Amino acid sequence: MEHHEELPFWRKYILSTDHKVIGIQYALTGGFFLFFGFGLMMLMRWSMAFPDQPVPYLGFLFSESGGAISPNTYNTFGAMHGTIMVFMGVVPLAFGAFGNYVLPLQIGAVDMAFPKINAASYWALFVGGMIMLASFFLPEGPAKSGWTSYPPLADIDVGAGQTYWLIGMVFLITSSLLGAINFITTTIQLRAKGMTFMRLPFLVWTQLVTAILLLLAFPPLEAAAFLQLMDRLADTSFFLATGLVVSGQVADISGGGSPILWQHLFWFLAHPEVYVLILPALGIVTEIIATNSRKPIFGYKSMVYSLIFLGFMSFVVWAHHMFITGMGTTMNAFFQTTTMIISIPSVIILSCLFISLWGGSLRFNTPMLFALAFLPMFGIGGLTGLPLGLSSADIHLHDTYYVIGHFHYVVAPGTLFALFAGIYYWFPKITGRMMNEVLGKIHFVGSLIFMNLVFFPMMIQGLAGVNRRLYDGGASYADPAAVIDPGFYSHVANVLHLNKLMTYSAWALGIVQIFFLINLVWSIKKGKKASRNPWNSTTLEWAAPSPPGHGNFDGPIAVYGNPYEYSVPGEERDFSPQFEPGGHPQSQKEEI
Amino acid sequence: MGKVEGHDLEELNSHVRTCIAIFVGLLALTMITVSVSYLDLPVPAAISLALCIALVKGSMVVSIFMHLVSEKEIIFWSLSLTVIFFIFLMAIPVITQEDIIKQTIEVRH
Amino acid sequence: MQQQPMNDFFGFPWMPIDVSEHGKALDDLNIWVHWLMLLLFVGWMGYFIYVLFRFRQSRQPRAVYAGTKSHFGTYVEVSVILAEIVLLAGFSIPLWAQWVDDFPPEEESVIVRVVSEQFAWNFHYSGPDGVFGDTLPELIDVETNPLGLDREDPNAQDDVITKRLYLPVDKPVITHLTSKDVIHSFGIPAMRVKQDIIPGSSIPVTFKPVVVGKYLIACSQLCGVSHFSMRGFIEVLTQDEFAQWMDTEVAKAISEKEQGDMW
Amino acid sequence: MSGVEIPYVSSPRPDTGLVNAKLGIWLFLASEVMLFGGLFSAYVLLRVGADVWPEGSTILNVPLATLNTVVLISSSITMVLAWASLVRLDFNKYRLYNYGTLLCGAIFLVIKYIEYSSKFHHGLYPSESTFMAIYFTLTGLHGIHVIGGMLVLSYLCWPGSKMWKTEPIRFTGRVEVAGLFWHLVDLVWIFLFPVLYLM
Ligand code: HEA
Ligand code: HEA
Ligand code: CUA
Ligand SMILES: [Cu+2]
Repeated sequence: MEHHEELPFWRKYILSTDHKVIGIQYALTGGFFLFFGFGLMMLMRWSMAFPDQPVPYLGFLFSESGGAISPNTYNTFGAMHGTIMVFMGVVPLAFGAFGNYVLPLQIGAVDMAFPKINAASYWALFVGGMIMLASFFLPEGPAKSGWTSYPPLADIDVGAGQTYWLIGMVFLITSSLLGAINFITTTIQLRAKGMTFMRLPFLVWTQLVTAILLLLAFPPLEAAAFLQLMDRLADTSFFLATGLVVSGQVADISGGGSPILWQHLFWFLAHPEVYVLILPALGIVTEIIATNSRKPIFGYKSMVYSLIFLGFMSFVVWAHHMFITGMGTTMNAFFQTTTMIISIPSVIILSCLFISLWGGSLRFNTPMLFALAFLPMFGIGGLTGLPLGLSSADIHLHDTYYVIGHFHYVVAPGTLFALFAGIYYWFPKITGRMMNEVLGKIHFVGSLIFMNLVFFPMMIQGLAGVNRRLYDGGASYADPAAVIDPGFYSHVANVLHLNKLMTYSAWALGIVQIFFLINLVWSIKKGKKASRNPWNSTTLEWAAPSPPGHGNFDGPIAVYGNPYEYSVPGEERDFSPQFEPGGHPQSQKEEI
Repeated sequence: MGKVEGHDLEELNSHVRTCIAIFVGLLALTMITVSVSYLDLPVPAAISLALCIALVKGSMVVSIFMHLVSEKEIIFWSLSLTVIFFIFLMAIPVITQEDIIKQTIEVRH
Repeated sequence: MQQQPMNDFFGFPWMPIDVSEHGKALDDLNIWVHWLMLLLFVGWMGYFIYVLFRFRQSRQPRAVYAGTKSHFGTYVEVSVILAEIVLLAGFSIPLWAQWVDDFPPEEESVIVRVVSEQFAWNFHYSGPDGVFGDTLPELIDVETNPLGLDREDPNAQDDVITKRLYLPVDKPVITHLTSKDVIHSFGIPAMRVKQDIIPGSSIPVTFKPVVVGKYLIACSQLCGVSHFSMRGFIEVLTQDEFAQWMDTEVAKAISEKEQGDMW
Repeated sequence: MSGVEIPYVSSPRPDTGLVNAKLGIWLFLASEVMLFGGLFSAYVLLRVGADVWPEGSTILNVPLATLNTVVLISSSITMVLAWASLVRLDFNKYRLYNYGTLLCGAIFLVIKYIEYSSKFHHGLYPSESTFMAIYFTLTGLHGIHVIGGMLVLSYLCWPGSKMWKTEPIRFTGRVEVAGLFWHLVDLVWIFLFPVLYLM
């Protein structure tokens, strides 16, 4: 590569427009917020297991309530945990970081199509994140109406927290929109010579569909955020019905609005959003399973078609979050049916991944372990979506810990595991060094055990009918002193003790992450040196130096075959990279 | 007269002529829709007429001013997708809102 | 707190007891769909563990390019589709239709207006005349008149307003749910009832308690700082007890009204 | 940043037939359509659910809005002509037409300002009724788009037009792309006008 003039530090690492630097910025920001959101949850879990007792060591943070977490603080933390994890943790990491770093490399591009917009996208995230963080320092604290921010509660919330939340969301939405435009354009326009659509690595496909979901689903939430801002700042009543009486006073509003309107606009985004959380994870897992089972993915094409179908259908299932808002039979049947239909492509994708393992030669390195564990964990999460999707079964389960258990199985031991796998897998490409396997395996085993100990008991509590968003973990429903006179049936009493188990496990989960962080920092300087292609992989990113320089590849790059040509009969090596002629004759049939 | 590469001047001239025709058409339709609104038609008829005219005007702008008619396939597809989701977004919330648990019993006051 | 009786869920005491008429059908659906999930999970898990063991690198040094040609995956997918169709068309949709459309005749049911507010439940019975008195938001007084009942309205004379929900056993109940401020949710875990209460609309829900006892209402939608303690109390009485209770309350309401007039 | 050459910035990619910016702007417009879609959906839902809904013309000023419609449509045609002038290598005419577009934009905003202040004068604030609320929100958001479009056009009229000397094809592309955005702003108004004022 030709030599470039040295750029000053701030141009190179802060205001950079290089997709790799921006990818790392996204990763660090997303990682920070994941940790922060987890920190909030560790405090909340204390309150659920030991309500009203002072938090050990950190009690000084809650001096107003004697060191314990008050219901109000709990609500703010809960809303912010959800917001931070979803919009500022997983989206930046799974979409922003992996998409930015890996996607251009995998399609053989020199950079993103719009490098400046790419940087702007990151900085919009940064500003949004700062606004959200700033809201913690407001006198009344941050938003406290759940990550769903349902009005009228959110509308009439006192203090500026909810307003900060809305403005922060506008920035986060802008960030995702800019990112999405960039990803789609890059994938369509900057594919290397020979990289046809059916030769794209599955990760690129998942990022492409994710970008489309973000592009078309986010704007309605932005519109809704404007409407809620109007309600809060200009005293309109978009979401306020006529005749509200708040704390004994008839509210001074024009009325005529609809609280359900917000729910429609919110879930129009938020259901596609949950697929935004899972699709990149599926892509990462597919890459790693192909590499480490040393054979092509089974049913690549049907996976791609399922993915597209899934993306499309995700726009017509949103009201399964609203089953019990008073829906009639017709629309209810419609949404149940679409929900059941959308589970089919997931079943197909997962089946293909399972079947891909058959006949492989499985290497159990750390990324592979996380990727393999992803399958049953996502399986549990996805399967528990089915009873929720059948509205009659959802009557009992709605807004209980069963829902919390359902989606944490998909996002925590699901998406987070895939993200861990991705970090272990692409770390050598990013830094030129391998991560430590021993620490990695400790991290894996610990995470697997404790994730399940946190989230499985939630299913049990949920079936028993314990509600979510209770700062005391349901104790009010089981306490004989509080349940005014004895003789009331308590559905909570038998499962309350599980709270302690979950809380201890959540902390243990936190401790296990220390191994990961140590590994991460230590390996940057001390890890084993990695070659260009340490995993003997076939996709394009492994043709670039580790780490890739400015402009990514040594020279023009072309693609000759399908993405996962492993163990081709008759070839000596067990991998036939896309960027080299060779591979199975079948895979070279399609020309550009 | 010179031109920027990649464009055909003949085509451009005819495109500009079409645009001016469309411009006149848009003005005319604006006048029509305003005058119709003074006719005091029944509300449903007025709404449908106004929306139809707006749709015609809109498609004129999109297809000619934004020259979508001669645009590439990929753009066409991504816009079709948008239109489908737009229709979902417009229709499904209202339909759902109309199909709420309703039965004959009203609270008697 | 002492242990509570629970219902069986795959051999575990994980479901609350069910004292409603319709609850059994919902639980059955829940159990059927969990059977499907269990089947899929155990099946794939068995396969998965076998594969991890059978195709580990030391046992299988070079992978087989072609993998499997079997159509096993397709069979699984088709069976899942069929099972889902059965669950939907056979159970869930009809059950829902029954839940929201099949209301008992008004004459045979107890009709209660449920008015929720941050963070309390109010129950409004129409009394013997069967007609609810007018409620006006201006009249609301948190202490004395939580619903703003217009005591001047002749229909309001015999109206009973309580903080606990008293119901007769074996008689259908029709509740009309309204909220004064934010969204709450009328959840009764032991009766498999749950319905969001949307301010601005009145949503009818019907169910039928079949066992005498005392049960809890759990507000199931985040409604503010004390959402955690927004419990409500239901006492299901025998029909005689209920009639007696109602008579006393009505008498009380009327006498209070007369006292009010004397002042 | 210097160094990497991103392909298809000014000449189209053969198999898709597009330059990057063209695809990018259409994607952006798609998201804009969904943004206004969310608001229109809110309008429909609120209107269907309302007991009474005022006829726009009884509250709002139809003649002024009609004038504004004409102004915006005119700005669209000057936008087309500006771009066409560039293709014909006539930079001065491009500027002239661009001034025209900017002027129309400014007139639009002034008229909007007159409308708003007369409403405020009569004590009609967004908090008055759902109709006023949606009126102010929709037209306000549209107004912000007009301002945004004018900023882009001003940039392309003055500082950004330096590119014409160095990369004329790319500059023409930029003007075209800015034009697409401007037409969308026009398009949104074409729907806003009857929806708010006439029905
Ligand atoms: C990544 C996130 C993600 C994903 C992928 C999903 C996937 C699904 N979700 Fe989930 N969901 C959420 C995140 C997610 N969800 C969140 C965050 C909420 C709560 C929001 C809130 O209220 O705060 C929620 C809530 C939620 C509800 C509302 C519940 C309620 O509030 O009452 C419903 C109802 O239908 C639902 C259904 C589904 C369904 C049917 C799927 C399907 O797509 C699942 C399809 C997958 C499968 C069917 C698995 C197939 C697997 C196999 C066949 C193999 C099995 C093998 C082994 C296990 C070894 N979800
Ligand atoms: C992506 C989404 C996501 C993720 C990952 C998580 C992760 C976790 N969540 Fe969360 N949760 C939500 C989204 C998420 N959650 C949402 C939307 C809600 C609903 C909120 C509401 O009610 O409004 C919720 C609510 C919720 C509740 C219910 C609260 C209530 O109803 O009152 C609980 C209870 O235990 C909980 C627990 C946890 C735990 C223990 C984890 C653990 O799994 C956390 C594990 C975290 C880590 C292991 C950190 C990993 C990161 C690193 C190691 C850094 C990496 C660094 C670099 C890359 C540089 N969550
Ligand atoms: Cu009322 Cu929660
Ligand atoms: Cu969903």
